[in-house]
Amino acid sequence: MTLTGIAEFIASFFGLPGSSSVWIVAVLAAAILLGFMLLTVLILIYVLRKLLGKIQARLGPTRTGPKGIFQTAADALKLLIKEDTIPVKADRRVFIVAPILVFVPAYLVYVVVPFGEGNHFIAKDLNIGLLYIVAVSSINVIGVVLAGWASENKYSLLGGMRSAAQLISYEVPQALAVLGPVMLAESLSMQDIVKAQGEGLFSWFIFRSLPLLGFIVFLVASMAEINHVPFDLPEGESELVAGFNVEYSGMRFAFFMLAEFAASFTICAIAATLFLGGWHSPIRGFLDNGWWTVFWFFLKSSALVCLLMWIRATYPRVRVDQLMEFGWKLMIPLALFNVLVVGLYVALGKGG
Amino acid sequence: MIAVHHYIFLSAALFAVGIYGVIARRNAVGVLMSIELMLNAVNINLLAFARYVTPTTLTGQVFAVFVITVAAAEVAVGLALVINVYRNMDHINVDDINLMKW
Amino acid sequence: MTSYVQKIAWLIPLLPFAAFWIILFFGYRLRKASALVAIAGIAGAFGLSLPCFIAMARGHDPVNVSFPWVQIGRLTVDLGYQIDPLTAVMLMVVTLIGSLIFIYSVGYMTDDPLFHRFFAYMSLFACAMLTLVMSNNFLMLYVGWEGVGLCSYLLIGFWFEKPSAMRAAKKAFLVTRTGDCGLALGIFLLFYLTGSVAFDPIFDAAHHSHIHETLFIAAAILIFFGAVGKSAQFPLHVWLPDAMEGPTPVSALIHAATMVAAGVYLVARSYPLFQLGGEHAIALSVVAWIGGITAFMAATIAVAQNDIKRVLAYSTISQLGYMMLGLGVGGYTAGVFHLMTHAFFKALLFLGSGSVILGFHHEQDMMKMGGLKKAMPYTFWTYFIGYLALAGIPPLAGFWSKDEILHHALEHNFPVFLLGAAAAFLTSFYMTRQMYLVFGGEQRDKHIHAHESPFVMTVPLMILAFFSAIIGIVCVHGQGFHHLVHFGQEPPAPFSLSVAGISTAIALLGIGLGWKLYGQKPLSAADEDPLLKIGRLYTFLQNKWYFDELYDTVVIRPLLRSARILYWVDQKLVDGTVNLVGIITIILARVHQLFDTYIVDGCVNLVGTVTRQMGFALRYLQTGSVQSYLCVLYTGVILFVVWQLYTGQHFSCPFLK
Amino acid sequence: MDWHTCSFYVLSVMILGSALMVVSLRNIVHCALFLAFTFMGVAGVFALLHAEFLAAVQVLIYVGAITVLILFAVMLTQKTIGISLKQTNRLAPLAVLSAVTFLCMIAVIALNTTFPTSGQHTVAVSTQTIGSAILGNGSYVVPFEVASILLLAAMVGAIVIARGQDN
Repeated sequence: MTLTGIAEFIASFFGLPGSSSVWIVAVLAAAILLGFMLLTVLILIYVLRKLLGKIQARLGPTRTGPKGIFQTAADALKLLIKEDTIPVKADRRVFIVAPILVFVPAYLVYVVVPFGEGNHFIAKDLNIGLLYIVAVSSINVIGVVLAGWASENKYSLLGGMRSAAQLISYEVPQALAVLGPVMLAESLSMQDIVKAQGEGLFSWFIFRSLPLLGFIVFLVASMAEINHVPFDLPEGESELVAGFNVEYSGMRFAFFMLAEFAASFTICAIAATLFLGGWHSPIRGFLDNGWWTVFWFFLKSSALVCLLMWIRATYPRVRVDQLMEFGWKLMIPLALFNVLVVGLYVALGKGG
Repeated sequence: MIAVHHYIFLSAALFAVGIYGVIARRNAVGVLMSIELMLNAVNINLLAFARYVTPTTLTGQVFAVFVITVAAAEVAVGLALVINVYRNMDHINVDDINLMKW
Repeated sequence: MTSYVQKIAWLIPLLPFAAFWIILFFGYRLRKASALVAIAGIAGAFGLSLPCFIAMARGHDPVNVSFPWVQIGRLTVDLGYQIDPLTAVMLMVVTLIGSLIFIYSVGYMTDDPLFHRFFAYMSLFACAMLTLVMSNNFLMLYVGWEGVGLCSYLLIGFWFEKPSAMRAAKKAFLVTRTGDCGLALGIFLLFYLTGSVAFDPIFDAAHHSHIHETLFIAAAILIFFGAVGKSAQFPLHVWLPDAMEGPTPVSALIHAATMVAAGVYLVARSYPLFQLGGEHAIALSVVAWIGGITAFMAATIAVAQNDIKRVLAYSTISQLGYMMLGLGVGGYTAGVFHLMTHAFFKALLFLGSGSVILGFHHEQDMMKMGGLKKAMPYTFWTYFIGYLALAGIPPLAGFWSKDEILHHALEHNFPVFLLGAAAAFLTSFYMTRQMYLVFGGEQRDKHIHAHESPFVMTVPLMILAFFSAIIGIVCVHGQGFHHLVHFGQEPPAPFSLSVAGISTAIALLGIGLGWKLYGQKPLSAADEDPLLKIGRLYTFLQNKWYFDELYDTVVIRPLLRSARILYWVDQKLVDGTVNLVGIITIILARVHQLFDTYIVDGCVNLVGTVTRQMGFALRYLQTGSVQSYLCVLYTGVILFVVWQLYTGQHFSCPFLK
Repeated sequence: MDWHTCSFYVLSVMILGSALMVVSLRNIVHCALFLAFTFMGVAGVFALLHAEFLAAVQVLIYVGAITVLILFAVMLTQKTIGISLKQTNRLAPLAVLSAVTFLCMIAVIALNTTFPTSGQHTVAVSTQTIGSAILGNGSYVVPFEVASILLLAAMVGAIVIARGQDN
């Protein structure tokens, strides 16, 4: 039972022409992804709270539902029914558009994430998949800047500017780190990259050519890209109250939250795909087909998500000048070095 | 069926809008934006011809890559100039930047 | 031994040279240690010279090493060095006495602020002198010759704050340069005649070419002119007494022992040229007469001097004349022998006088001294030995060499012998005078407290005294020196008891006269010099035969006067012509100016005015606004494209046509 | 109307509409926002032309970088924002005339020209092919390197100009 089958069934049920099944497939896929994304975020927030509670030696949410599992849902409900205020002096149109500009790219990235083997578990395996991810995720900078500007608030403007600088700076090492797997797999397609790591644990790109460096650079740069601790300066409470989204409330604030948590899952998924063999099992040929691949994928992604939460719980925030120096003077040279080594590895490997 | 002419009209229209913007806008940043529009129009043309006239060689796409490169450089320098002009004259009104007048 | 001499000998002049550069560069940091460097340089040269001398003394063949320097077509100029007995003797004299004087200088110069520079110059001098004596050709000899001249100039003017020292240096430089012109001309002539500058080919050619014999003799006389300048012979002797303005070690080394002897060495070295003409060799006669006249004249002047160093200076001139005399009358060996002995005892005397001057607080007037025998015993006794040696008392060094010269003169040229004998008499007289004035009696100027010099000065004195005492008898023993240094098949000089008796008698006579005048009743502070009794002759002698005044009238004043006349000619005649041309040019330029102002400038201004007015009219197009330019640009492009559409071949546009 | 045609018209409307907004709106920040939409539309057109790589690059560079830069510049020259100044100068009528003339001219020329279009529409365009076209046979290596030098020079120049009078 595939999406195409469902689409044809729906088309015939409503008496639509056969060619419209393409559109129905697209709509269905989008809906599924949206649902999946919301679900992920829901779970993530709950897990985050619990995990932070454990790490900080407290309990986390307990009251709402058994073990507090409805806490997130309650929060979401609260945000939805909360009054949606827009400051008087704000630029209304931009103020409304900005959260969408942040949310949409986060959502669009899911299109090329390979959740499992074959075409069933990926919305569209673009041949420029990785480039698509990099390109689309760069859009949200505009949203952040505009959100900060449109609020007519000094804190939010500062937060927006900082955020823009940070995102632009860390896009460079992120894109450079991605080049390693691309060169090794000789393809930009996500599925191709995963397939190139099918030979068991040691064929994963994290262990090929220059072990770990590319992975670490990618993960750190991506954390900066999603404003994750310790790079969460744009929304640093102690300095900027809450950064670019200080004036937002209700549903629009929820968009920012959604985008952030969705993105933190996305980067884990991409890191798992690029460096940890994606949906492949660690042992060659062992439980390496069908739904098992989905299991492996989620296992790896979740592990990385837990790693991020661990970091969130333990690291203090860096200073803004440290952030920039770290990006330009350490991350970019490291990423370039990684590109050089991988390039040499590939070239020499090919030449014999 | 969409032919190459459609793309040429699209491109020409975008370019015309750009011409209007470049000549008529008073804000220097606006002028820069208009120039970007014109460059995009050019790229559309290049890719359309690459697609319809020489589908196998991709020369148009290569040129488009170079155009994008030049555009990036141009916008960086252009904006730097705008900021410098702003610092020196407290405005970026192209009409009033006429120190080179007789 | 040959291999050693050949391989190592070229290092001899280079060691002092190295010392010179080291002191030059690091002098300020080395300070007193620069003396050690200089002494190491000269002593190293001595250490290298000694085996050369021993090799020659054992009858080894002379060493002659040449290498090509310049090759132009068939012309080859060789440079090189040679070690033969004459050179070996000179090497020993220069390096041994040089070493002793360097050591002495440490004590003498110790308070001088330019201590290191002094040793740098001395090292450079040693290098140049060694180059001079080791050269196997006239070219390198000339280089060394000018090198010692330069160092002499620098060292005479060492205390250049004193105007007298400055003038003396200038005078020495100019006068010796006069002689050097002769030497240079002689070398040019020889090069023209033989196409070579090396000694051996020139001497060979001189002996085998009878056609140019006169020219060769002329060359010899020209070369002798150089020697006259350097060795302060009559009539170019006037610079040497003034050269005493330099530090005393300089006087001892350069102006007594080595450099001034270079002229004698040059004549000895070029002896084959001088010998041309057989029995009645003109060149040799010139040498003999000049030497004789110099010996006598200088001795007479020395009698009437009161400055302790000037007496010695004239004595040196006199003794150099003696050497020339010896060479001129055919006593080649005798001349060179006297050169060597004289170097020792005259260096001793100069250093002794330096010791006296230092102990007497830089007072050089003998009339103020007296009775220094008690205050300076070491100096007195060594000085005494030097005095006897110079006076020619057997068996000290001076006796043997002087005796031989007189012997030769008696045999060959009686008038010259008479001059020599008179000079010998005067020598012993003025030395006796000096001894009594300085050391005898009571100190006449009581304000000065004389003291003995340090050991670093007296020990070299003793060593030199030792050599002065024995070197004559050692060399004469078994005719040793005559076997070593001789010219051709010259027979060993026969020792004639009669001649020896005569010369001893002359010396004793002089001493006796001196005792009579100065010794019998020592001069007290109030007394005047007994020599004043001879009246105007004394004045004549004290004024050095009025040579300086003579030169002033004959040479310097006419030169100045002619220069003034030429100046006038230049001012009035030459400048007048130039000014006339200038005035004519100015008039022409005025005419040109009118043309330029009204016609050329008029055209230029017209063009300028037209351009300017057009500019005023057109400048309103320049709005300064980018966008208006852009607008015009677009219009232009569109017009162009439309025009192309109508007329061009690139677009076919039937719709529009 | 197939999906290709449909998409083309939708994108065209989006591009031209946004572009008109860019040149006509008074608030320059809104202009920048519409500029971003224009760029995205152009990226869509690229995708229609089977230039996926360039579409992604278009988004990455124009939307992700150039628009952000322009926003930066706008905010650094903030005095001119928000005040509803007249945004066009006295050349505006002339500009309209130029633009229309240009459009007409191109239309005339394009309609009267027969382009040597190839019937072959099955193009295997992939990133690798573009890479080979630029670097592969050495055909565009030198321009590629020159472009990199240009970028470097522009970067240095921009920094120098922008910090200007600090030192």
